[in-house]
Amino acid sequence: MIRVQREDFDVGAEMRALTTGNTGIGGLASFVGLVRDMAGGTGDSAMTLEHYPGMTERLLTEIDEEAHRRWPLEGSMVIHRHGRLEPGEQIVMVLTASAHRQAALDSCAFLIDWLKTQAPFWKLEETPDGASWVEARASDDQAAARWAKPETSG
Amino acid sequence: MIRVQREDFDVGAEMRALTTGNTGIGGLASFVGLVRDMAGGTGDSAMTLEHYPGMTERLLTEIDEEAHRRWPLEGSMVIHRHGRLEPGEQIVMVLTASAHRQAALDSCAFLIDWLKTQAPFWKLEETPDGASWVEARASDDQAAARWAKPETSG
Amino acid sequence: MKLLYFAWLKQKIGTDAEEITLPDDVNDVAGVIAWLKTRGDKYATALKDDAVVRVAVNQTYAKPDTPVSDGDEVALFPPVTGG
Amino acid sequence: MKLLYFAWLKQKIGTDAEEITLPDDVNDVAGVIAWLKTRGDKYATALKDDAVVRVAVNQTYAKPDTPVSDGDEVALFPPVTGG
Repeated sequence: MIRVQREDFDVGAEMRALTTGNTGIGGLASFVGLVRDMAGGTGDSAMTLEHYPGMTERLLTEIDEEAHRRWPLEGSMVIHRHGRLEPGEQIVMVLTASAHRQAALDSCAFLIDWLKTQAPFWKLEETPDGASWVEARASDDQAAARWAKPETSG
Repeated sequence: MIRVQREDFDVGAEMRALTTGNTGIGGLASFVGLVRDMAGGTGDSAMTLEHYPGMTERLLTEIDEEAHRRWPLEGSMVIHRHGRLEPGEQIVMVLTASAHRQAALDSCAFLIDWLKTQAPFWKLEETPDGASWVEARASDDQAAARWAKPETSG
Repeated sequence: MKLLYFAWLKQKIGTDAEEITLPDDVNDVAGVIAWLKTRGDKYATALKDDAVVRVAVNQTYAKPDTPVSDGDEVALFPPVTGG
Repeated sequence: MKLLYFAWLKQKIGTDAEEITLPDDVNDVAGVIAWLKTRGDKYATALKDDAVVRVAVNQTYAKPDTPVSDGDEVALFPPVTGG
């Protein structure tokens, strides 16, 4: 399941919602992305995430389904926020649950690598010199490329 | 930090304790191990984790410190329960926080691989045929061996 | 056709969405971009470096030769920077 | 010397801890195990397959030739099965 929302989320509550009543789950992996203070505590590190409503949900649903095809998952939850976020705020959460830990860990890393590099969001960073759009990074593409299946990459 | 305890734990509260006030954290990875129902819903899958009080804490502290040496972590928390646990209950939790996601993900996987294979616990499983001690598995040793540094393995 | 712009493309063009009527000879993504560049300085400047412009047609990533027609939703945006 | 037993070693030997006085000629881990086997059927049975017996001296993993003396805490247990 996926959600794209302005509001914050409660990781503990999402974990309980995913695992309660399913005793087939042996491992629950998660990743939470937070806004880092890049300005050394001056508070000038807020950012705004813009997205493409509709397309974002479609692509997140597709990658979530892809994770379920690649790994034997008992459940998953992806939440991504948009709008203005300040240092320390939660941006994104991935939860993956499986009978065994390796599937949970690997699918969680797969999803967050995709989300941090391929998800249709654009980041506007506030700095002391004004706001500027973040450029896509080649290293992020490489992290996501690790997961490409040879037969489907292109 | 590490804790070995009989009581359950609250992952969300532990996450907040680790991240609150530290805006140098960009990524928080976690893994929670749960008791899986191996008996198909008959409820006969409780288990008891026995440990060596004192040595367990020492070894968990050592591996936590090793993770901090290998990765640039902003914080970590390992909690491991002992005693009798029923299907669906939480057994173990690893949290790792770093500026960047890869360090958080990798150190979390490192710690949980070690905990699930090398941590000094012995598992007594309850089955319809009575209680039996779980044997160590070779596949677990292999998972932990992936992390061995060539110069320090022995 | 509904056109959507995101991030700095939105800022440079000065709007986030507009309804346009395609000229008869424009029938693919490359054609839409070439035609937009003729619509004024803001478009020309925003789309100057079209190697960094990504396009989605009806919310699916498109290539220069992806066909488009009047009922489509066509979005132009920079490479995504993730979450 | 304080001896501790865990998991099925504890069950087979029938106790989780005991205080013993080492014979003078026992001064390493292998010696302790060999001596324990002479203390009765329960010990002999529990320690029969000593390839699967792990030993810690003062809460640190030990080898057969690790030295031991009377003030030590020596723990015997099966291979750990993790959490």
